[in-house]
Amino acid sequence: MAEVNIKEIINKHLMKVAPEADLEELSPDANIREELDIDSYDFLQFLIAINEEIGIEIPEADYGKLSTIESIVEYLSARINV
Amino acid sequence: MSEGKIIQKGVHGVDCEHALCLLYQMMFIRRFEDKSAELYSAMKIRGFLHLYNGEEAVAVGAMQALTPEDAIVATYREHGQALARGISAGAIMAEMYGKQEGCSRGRGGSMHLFDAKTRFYGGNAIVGCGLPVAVGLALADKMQGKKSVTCCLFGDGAVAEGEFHESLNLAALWNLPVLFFCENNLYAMGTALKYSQSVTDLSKKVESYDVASSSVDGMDVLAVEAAVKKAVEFVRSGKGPYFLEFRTYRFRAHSMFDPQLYRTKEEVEEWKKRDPIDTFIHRLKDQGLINDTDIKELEEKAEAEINEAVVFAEAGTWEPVEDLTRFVYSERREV
Amino acid sequence: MAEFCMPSLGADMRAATLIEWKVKPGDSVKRGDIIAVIEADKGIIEIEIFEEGIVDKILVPSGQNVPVGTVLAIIRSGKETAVKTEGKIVEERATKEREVQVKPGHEGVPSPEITEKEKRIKASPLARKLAAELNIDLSTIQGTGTHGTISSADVEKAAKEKELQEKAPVTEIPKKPKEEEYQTGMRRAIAAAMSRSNRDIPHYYLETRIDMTNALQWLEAENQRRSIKDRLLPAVLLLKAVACAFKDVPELNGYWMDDRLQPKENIHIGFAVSLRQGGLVVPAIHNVDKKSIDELMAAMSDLITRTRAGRLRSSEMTDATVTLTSLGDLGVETVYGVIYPPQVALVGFGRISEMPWAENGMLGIRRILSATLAADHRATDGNRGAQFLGALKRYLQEVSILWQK
Amino acid sequence: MNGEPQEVLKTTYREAVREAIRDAMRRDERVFLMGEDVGRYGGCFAVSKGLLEEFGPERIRDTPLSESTFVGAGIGAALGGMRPIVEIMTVNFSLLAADQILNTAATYLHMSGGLFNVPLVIRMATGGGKQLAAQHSHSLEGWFAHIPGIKVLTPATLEDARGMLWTALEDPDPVLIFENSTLYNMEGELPVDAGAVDINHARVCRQGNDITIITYGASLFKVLDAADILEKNGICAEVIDLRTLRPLDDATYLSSVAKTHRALIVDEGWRSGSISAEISARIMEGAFYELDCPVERICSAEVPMPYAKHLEQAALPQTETIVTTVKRMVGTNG
Repeated sequence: MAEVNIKEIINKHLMKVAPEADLEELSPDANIREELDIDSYDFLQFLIAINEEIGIEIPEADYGKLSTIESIVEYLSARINV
Repeated sequence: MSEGKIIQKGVHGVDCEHALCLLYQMMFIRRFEDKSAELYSAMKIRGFLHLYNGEEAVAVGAMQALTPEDAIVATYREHGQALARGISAGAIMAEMYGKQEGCSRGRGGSMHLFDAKTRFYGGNAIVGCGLPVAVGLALADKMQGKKSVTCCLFGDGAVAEGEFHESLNLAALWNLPVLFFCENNLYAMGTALKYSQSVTDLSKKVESYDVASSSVDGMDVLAVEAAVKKAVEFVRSGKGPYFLEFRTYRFRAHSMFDPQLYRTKEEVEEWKKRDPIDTFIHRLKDQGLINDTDIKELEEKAEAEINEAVVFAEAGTWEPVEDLTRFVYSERREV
Repeated sequence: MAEFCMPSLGADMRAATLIEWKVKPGDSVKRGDIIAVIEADKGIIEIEIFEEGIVDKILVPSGQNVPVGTVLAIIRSGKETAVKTEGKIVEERATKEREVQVKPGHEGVPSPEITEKEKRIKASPLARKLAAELNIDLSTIQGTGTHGTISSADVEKAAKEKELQEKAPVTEIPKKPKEEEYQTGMRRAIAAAMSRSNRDIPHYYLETRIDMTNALQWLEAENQRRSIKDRLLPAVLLLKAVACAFKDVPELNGYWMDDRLQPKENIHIGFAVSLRQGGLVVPAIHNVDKKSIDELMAAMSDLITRTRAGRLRSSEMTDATVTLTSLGDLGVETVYGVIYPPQVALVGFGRISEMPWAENGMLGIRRILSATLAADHRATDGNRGAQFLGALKRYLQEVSILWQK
Repeated sequence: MNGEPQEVLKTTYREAVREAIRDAMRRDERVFLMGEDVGRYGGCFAVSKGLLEEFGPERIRDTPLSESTFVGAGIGAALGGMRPIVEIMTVNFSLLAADQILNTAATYLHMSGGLFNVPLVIRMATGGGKQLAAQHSHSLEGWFAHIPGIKVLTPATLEDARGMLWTALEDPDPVLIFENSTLYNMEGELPVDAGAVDINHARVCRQGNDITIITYGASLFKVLDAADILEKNGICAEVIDLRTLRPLDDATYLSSVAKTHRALIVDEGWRSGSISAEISARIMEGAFYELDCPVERICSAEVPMPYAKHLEQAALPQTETIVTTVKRMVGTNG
């Protein structure tokens, strides 16, 4: 799966938890939970949605690696392409 | 009504010209009323129509002594008085036709003839209601220092009304120049005086208000004229109101729709022997003042004049319906 | 017959707009069923029925704003239905017979049109004129005037709502008639409750720090075993611990009403959920002490989802016996809460952060949580409050006990 | 005025009417006053006290108890060029003169096809509230307002008590002035130079947006009191003093109803066939689609006026009833 597609999926699910967010304006290295005001519950929902879409289980221990869009894309690309 | 034909035959103190004038006016009224009855039957005239046949001497005699400044308040049986006062036959006929050329623009009809020029204040169809108005007219004249008098005509029926008593009292109390002329034709519609009054001698009622009064034969135009002249002089001299009873009789029914169950044909025939026109003609003939040709001439003249009045009425126009609500309030604001 | 009325979901609620009916005449309903959705100042709320029976008549159509107490629908009980129907039949038969007697051969079929006739819309002349001008169907409006007469104001309101509905994109959740108004309404509601709290309640505050290291380790271990969908959030642990602690100190779970403390048996924890558009809703999770950790997680997920979708139940809006607010996600260290009247306590949680922590003479890095209690001094004293925080600490350090509960 | 504040006089309604008569008598020699006890007695309600001494018995005329005739005489005098003011002691007595008012005064201009107008002014006391019982307390101005050909004025304020008479005297047609007897003692201030007022328009006495209360005569003050109370309850009532019941100034109350969308009529007359019924009907005809609730009326109870005070008060429109009715009417809009 291309990065572009992964990014689209991420954006789609981010929009679900933060519908008013302007993702175009969001810097790829910004902390999404801080910038988009996503609490632990919403973050969990986001991850569940990603999981359902692309079938990747993200262990809790990896949550720390998923703070920016850039890092999420990187993390998911790596997991998919394993 | 034009002046009578001038016949220079003065005898027995009756001025010939004047006598013919009186006769012509009475004949004219009689002919006018007969024509009205005819037109009523032809549905040219509607509403209530009260005819004056038999009582012509009262109207004609009474008007002789009045000046143009005096005021008249009459009843719903007022064609004769209106004609005798000088309102044109055409205006009266047109009024009865309901035409706007009528003396009241067709708003009044037979019962409500009005004329400002001759101070003719109706045409009042509520029995007795003209008396207070006459009192007020006289009051106004008096307060304004005028020499005019107000002549109020009413029938014997009005005597039963409270306003009759109130008005006599007030006119006497305030010493007002009112002529109370009661045309006693013996019936208030169909009720004879004796069935409605405990005291049928009207002068007694008037006496109690300290109003000067007299009675006169209403079938005799000269007697009427003389009595009225006396009464007017009395009132005009500031002595207060005067009550004059005219004993008269109505030959026709009360109005057009009246089978006259309340009186006999014999009684009517008996009174007709005293027909004010016939008796006056006899007198004039006896005195050689008039002959049949003269009478025929007068009759034809009256006939022609009345026909002209009918033509005038026929030619009259209907007031536009858009004007319906006019004359409820004055259109001129200045008073 | 029972009347189903616009419920009062709070002392400060005066009216609400009926958004949607979940039932139609003839439907059977039972106690607890959600039969309508309303919108009050506080938000969209699903309202439930407390009787069993059949919906006989719906009196207030959707879109209508009506005062609390307005009869929204008539519910007849199953029993009544039978009796009523029977009576009706008897009556109809009698009528029929009479008619037959009077007019032999007349087919006197009882007509339902009579009720149709009764439904003639009562609207003021001005309302009719306005409705025609604004193209509003009067039959969709429930009048607020005498005998339900529709006034011009009712029509204007309906027109405004219609306009908003037409403006709103189809995909959007039909919960927000106008964000601004909604916000204003909510702010008003919060303002009223909080002002009252600050005015009437003498708060006292207690704070403690709790070492969450063990609890979180337990949780991480647990989550590792679970698929992502079944993972637990630390918040459930906190919820469960709070409930257990209240069970130990019941004086903090209840209402201050009529000048006295009225402890509540059930522990319904109002769980503060902030909304993305701003504001705060505190729906209740029922009987927290009786739910397992998994049940609690499910309940919490459901509640948060519904809160954010604006679909809360009426009982969830009103039942909370105590409130929990957690602002740790936002980095807050300590929460000093304002009690939601008539409750008598609020538990606040800050962020769980790694700290140097000395215990038994040993200094270590531990994950520490700041927990506070704001309590109504009229209802309890600091002593009770301290007992509560003590119990809370104990439960959070012994998660295994919590797990069993 | 030189921009200086108007000089005012303390006065009563009674004195204002008297001053109006005095003023008219001085201005126009044709004006005279006649009626029962207007001269030597000074007027049943003391309105004409002192006028006999000032103007003499020719112009201040005591009449016999002959209502029909002295009213008829007033008509005749008006026809004859005078400007009579006829006083009828109370409205119930006016029925003795109803023939003259309806059959003569109101009809002459019309029957004569415009020849004879009747510039007559008739004044009379009207209304209840003084325990005068069933033959002296009624409010029949609404009845008279039924009659085309006359004008019906109901002065409620000192300005109108002072100013309507002269305007009425200048009118070429019969004008009836109904003075509510409970107002005679009402005190207040009038500009020293107070004079004639317009009689063709109703007056908006108080602006408001929530309801239009239409009234006249003594009820005006009850309505104004009610409006004060209502204001404290957040209801802003527009109050209209009709001033003239015939011809009615439709435009004023209809435009008010178009603004407030509600109308209440307070009328001391009996409800059935009353002026309030007429106004209500005209609102239906002229402002139906402006109405947001039914037009309502507060009238006198349909009983001959009882003597006992509590019963009489119960029979008359009262402030509290007005307040409750308005609250209910405005409440209908939630």
